[in-house]
Amino acid sequence: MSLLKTEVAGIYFENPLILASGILDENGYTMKKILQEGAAGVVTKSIGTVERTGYRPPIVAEVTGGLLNAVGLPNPGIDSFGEEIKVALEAGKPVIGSIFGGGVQEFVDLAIKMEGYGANAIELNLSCPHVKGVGSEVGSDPALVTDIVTEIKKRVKIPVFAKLSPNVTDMLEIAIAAEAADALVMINTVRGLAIDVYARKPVLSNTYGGLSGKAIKNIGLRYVYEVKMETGKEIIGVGGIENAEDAIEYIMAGSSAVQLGTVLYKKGRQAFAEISSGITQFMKSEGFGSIKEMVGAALP
Amino acid sequence: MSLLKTEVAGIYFENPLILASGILDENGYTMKKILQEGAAGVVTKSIGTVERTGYRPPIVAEVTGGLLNAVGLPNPGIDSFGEEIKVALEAGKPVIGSIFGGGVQEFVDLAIKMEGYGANAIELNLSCPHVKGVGSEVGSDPALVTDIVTEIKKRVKIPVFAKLSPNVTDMLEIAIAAEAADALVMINTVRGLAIDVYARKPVLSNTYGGLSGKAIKNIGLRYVYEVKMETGKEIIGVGGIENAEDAIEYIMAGSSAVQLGTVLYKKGRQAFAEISSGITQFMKSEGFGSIKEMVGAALP
Amino acid sequence: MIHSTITGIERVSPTTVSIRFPWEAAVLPGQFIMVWIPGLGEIPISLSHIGDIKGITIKSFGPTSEALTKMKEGDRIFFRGPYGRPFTQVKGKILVVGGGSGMAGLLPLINSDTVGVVSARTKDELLFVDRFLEGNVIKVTDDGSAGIKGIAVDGLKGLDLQKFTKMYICGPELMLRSVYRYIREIDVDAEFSLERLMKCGIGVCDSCSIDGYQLCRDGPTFSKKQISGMHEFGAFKLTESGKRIALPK
Amino acid sequence: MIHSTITGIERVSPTTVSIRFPWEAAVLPGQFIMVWIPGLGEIPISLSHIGDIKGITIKSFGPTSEALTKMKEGDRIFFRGPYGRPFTQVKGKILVVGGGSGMAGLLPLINSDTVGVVSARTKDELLFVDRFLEGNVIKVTDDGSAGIKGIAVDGLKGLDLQKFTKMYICGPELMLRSVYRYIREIDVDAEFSLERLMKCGIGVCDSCSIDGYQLCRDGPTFSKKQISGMHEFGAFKLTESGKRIALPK
Ligand SMILES: Cc1cc2nc3c(=O)[nH]c(=O)nc-3n(C[C@H](O)[C@H](O)[C@H](O)COP(=O)(O)OP(=O)(O)OC[C@H]3O[C@@H](n4cnc5c(N)ncnc54)[C@H](O)[C@@H]3O)c2cc1C
Ligand SMILES: Cc1cc2nc3c(=O)[nH]c(=O)nc-3n(C[C@H](O)[C@H](O)[C@H](O)COP(=O)(O)OP(=O)(O)OC[C@H]3O[C@@H](n4cnc5c(N)ncnc54)[C@H](O)[C@@H]3O)c2cc1C
Ligand SMILES: Cc1cc2nc3c(=O)[nH]c(=O)nc-3n(C[C@H](O)[C@H](O)[C@H](O)COP(=O)(O)O)c2cc1C
Ligand SMILES: Cc1cc2nc3c(=O)[nH]c(=O)nc-3n(C[C@H](O)[C@H](O)[C@H](O)COP(=O)(O)O)c2cc1C
Ligand code: FES
Ligand code: FES
Repeated sequence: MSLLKTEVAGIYFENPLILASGILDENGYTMKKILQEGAAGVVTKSIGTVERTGYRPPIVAEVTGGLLNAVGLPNPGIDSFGEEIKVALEAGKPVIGSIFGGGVQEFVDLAIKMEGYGANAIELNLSCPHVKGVGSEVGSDPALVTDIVTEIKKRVKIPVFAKLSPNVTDMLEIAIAAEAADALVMINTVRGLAIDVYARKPVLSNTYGGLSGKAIKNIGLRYVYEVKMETGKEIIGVGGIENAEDAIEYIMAGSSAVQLGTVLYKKGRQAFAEISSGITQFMKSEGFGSIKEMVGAALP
Repeated sequence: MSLLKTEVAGIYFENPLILASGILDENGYTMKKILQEGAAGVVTKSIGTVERTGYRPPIVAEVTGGLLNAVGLPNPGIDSFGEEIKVALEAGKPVIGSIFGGGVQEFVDLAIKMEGYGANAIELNLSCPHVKGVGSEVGSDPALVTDIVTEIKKRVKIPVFAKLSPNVTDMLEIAIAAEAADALVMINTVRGLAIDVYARKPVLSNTYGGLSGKAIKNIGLRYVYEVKMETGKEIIGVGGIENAEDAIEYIMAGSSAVQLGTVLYKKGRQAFAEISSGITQFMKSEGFGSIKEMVGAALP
Repeated sequence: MIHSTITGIERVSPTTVSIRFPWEAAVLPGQFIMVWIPGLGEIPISLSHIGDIKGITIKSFGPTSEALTKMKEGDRIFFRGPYGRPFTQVKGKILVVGGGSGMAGLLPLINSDTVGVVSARTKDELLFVDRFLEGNVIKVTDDGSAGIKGIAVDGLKGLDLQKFTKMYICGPELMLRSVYRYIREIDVDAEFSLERLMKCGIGVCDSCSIDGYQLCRDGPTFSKKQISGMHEFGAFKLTESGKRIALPK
Repeated sequence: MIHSTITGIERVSPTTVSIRFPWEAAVLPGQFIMVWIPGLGEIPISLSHIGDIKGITIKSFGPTSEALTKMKEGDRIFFRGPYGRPFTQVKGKILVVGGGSGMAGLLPLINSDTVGVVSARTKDELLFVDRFLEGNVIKVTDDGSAGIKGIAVDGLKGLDLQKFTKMYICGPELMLRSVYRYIREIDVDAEFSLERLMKCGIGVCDSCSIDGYQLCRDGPTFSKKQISGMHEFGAFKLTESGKRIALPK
């Protein structure tokens, strides 16, 4: 197992596989189980200030190469989330608290509360709708991203990860804006739509959704590679990782760890154990002595 | 067959399936054959001012759900392309000339020459690198898009289609900037990367490439739906169409016709005949009397 | 989405109908589908009929289930699935215990030898009692309008449970809890089909989870032994927002 | 990309080597792979050996093929495929006609009964002449250093072609053209393996097309009848940029 150990922003992970935000991470018992079954860490569902029920189902559509989801950020509100973190922490592995908000102060308040609950790091979900802009996301406004990240860094001691959205013209610009973050997480889902031609209607109740899974793997890889090359920052890669080779691609593109989401729909929770063992096999047969040696190996 | 007829900007197509730019459309004989075998129209490879050999192979990588390509816009230069158009036109169906350039004047000159060769419409490939901007594309600069489209419209009589790139924060803004175009073509490929973990290197000689095929279908649908809803413009949908249902999804999202590219790698040239017959079957069993009835049927 | 055309509708109680539609798919007892009413919603429903002409049996609780109960022959039905772990089937005599619409998912298990305890609020809502041979069914109603007045577990008290190779129980969680507590110490094998909020049906949203298990994937059927290890069973659930609430003791 | 490790290298002429590597895939005579040298390039190469230990035979023309000829046992080889329409195989006596490295793709067709016409610039470059039984091979060299002095078609002139069930021809397009013109009026079945610029290998880039057919998908093998209908065969080709140029008459 020690072959697989890695570190991000000083946090130790026994292997490079972390549960992605929004997948099986609303209930503390689920997170605990996933950690016990092989994940090296979990990111919680994105938590906001007030309780939200999210969109009514259909909230997911199975599409070729992945899922389209519009869950609508359901969450009990930060004040009701402490219990879940507590249960998840019983597994004795890192729990990363994901938060979302519409502005700087909201993000700061959420981060402080997450830290209070014992989260080992904060992940900023910057893909929520922009309160000021119309239709665009918080994560497409570089100045706002800088403000959020810088303010939070001043107010909490645990590491802060900024999760970037691919729905922008220039993610590199946003990555640079998030300079103060301890690490970057990329990518969130890509906006998409699915229509049922027999119903003659969009499938999701929210019409649009976020595309995840294999379909976005090569898009995520592109961003990790480009941002790693240009900024050198620590990166956690996410998007379409479904087997060991996918994870290794992300690592060689510059990720120090990766997150798994949609694969759980294909393979169930055992995806963690299966992919871990695949990475070990690869490292042994290809002569890699540590994850670190592989990080960015495909960069020029 | 007349069940399938459609029209875009006054151009008659015997069915809604058009060959997408860049796939099997460098050689006039290939375009002619594809038209004879069932395509209702073809778009030529994007042609520029001067001859370019393109990137050295590997120029394509087969990835899950599609292809990643970085062909590098090889083309003989507009002055050597007349012969190919002439041969393609022998099939007696619409030939759309795709052009790319770095600025307004270049686009205008290319359009005039394409019209001179007898092309039935011009398609503007706005996804090429921006001469002024660093790394960004012509198609991410709304003012430039407006200038290009408006100028060309003044100088040529045939319809002008603007092909939009999805690699932007807000495609709607660009669609509005392209107001003067007779129709919009969306989407071009999504930037991506593939790594071979055994070679520890990106696969494409150009490192980055454009993702096409099923992987981008739900992304393309989202843009077609959103832009149709907001602008009402005529749209030609493209991106990941591999069967009749995919084509119908695009039509119901608001496309008056669609283009096929990557499916040719999966199914060969017979994709046109196969998808046409699938659409006919669907229309008969679902009681649609014309393509027009289906256009935008899934819009609210 | 899969779609089919409704070939038959049968009213099985004042608030409940069975909808039949052709669908060529291998489905096992205990599995469910996510039924979509375009523009309205999507809900999990067990398959009550698993032959070539599949069937679901729906009780009207809210907007989506109500719309389903109003569908007509010839209408199109949209759904995805089948999902979930089926019941483990055994040779030998079995007992099914169904509360309210919970009987729907148990229907495919019933044969001429099966014994049933069927409970409901009132007589009219007792489902599928006619599917058991005369004398093989015990009725239980909240209001005493038929059979025993009481709750499902009261129907068990007159039976020698150890006679059965296996019990299958399906109904609201509080009913499952009382049955579980009653049979905990009795030497009888049992499988429970749980019901919780289900948003995705495919193991990603966590809305249906109980003690880390996803009902939609690892369940909805769980063995007595699995249930015995669960902290959340009959004790806590998460609401639509993910807020943890305690169930009535 | 697929990868394998080279288990054997054999020099078959001063400029040509065969590389052997294990690859479990069903490959038929006439098919090819796209071989990738990371950081350098990717080129189409016919499979000269189609058993469990596959093989390719490469002549050094430019940077990528040269790098291949310099590979060593134990090196890793990257490729994708197999691609292309294989030769149609027949029962009966066959004649293979190979020019230069064109012999590589014909190798899997050769058996003890096969007759061959092998041409090359010079004696040292005649490939695989030892694979034919004594007397079954006609050598042709440009410089007359072995066999007939002349071009491939000169090697055919002494043969009664109608004796053969089928002819298979592989080599540069101008050689194919001269053979085609020679056999056009002769009653003998023939299949040609064409060679054109190939950038994608999978039927999308149009660089390999001839009269609307993609060599990489519809070919590289074409029947005499197909060739007879082609305007571009032996007449025009497109360069790397897609510029149409006439071939020497
Ligand atoms: C695996 C599984 C299988 C199921 N199989 C069946 C089946 O075969 N037949 C069937 O009729 N139902 C079945 N259900 C329950 C069914 O999914 C719900 O009745 C349905 O989701 C209600 O949706 P709605 O939009 O109509 O009402 P909502 O607006 O979602 O609910 C209306 C009200 O009813 C309450 N409610 C919802 N469901 C229930 C319930 N089951 N019991 C008591 N109160 C409830 C809600 O809390 C709310 O107050 C099953 C559920 C699961 C998880
Ligand atoms: C279907 C197919 C099968 C092939 N099978 C084989 C094979 O089994 N063995 C083999 O050795 N080659 C084979 N070739 C040819 C091989 O692909 C080329 O030699 C190779 O692409 C040259 O690449 P390069 O990068 O080394 O040289 P480049 O830099 O691409 O070319 C160097 C120079 O050689 C010229 N040239 C390239 N190819 C040829 C050629 N075939 N004949 C004459 N001149 C050429 C070029 O025009 C250029 O001037 C095959 C080609 C095709 C299309
Ligand atoms: C059902 C679902 C819900 C998600 N919810 C969130 C969320 O709350 N916060 C967030 O940052 N990302 C969320 N995501 C995005 C994932 O964390 C991840 O970035 C994305 O799915 C790509 O990874 P994957 O392909 O492995 O799923 C969600 C994804 C899915 C599929
Ligand atoms: C090999 C290849 C080359 C392409 N070249 C061009 C091009 O020259 N100009 C252009 O506008 N689009 C080009 N495209 C994009 C396609 O026209 C199309 O927009 C995209 O591939 C999505 O459609 P598809 O999924 O059906 O392939 C190319 C795509 C591929 C796969
Ligand atoms: S319903 Fe979403 S995890 Fe089960
Ligand atoms: S090599 Fe690209 S089409 Fe044949």
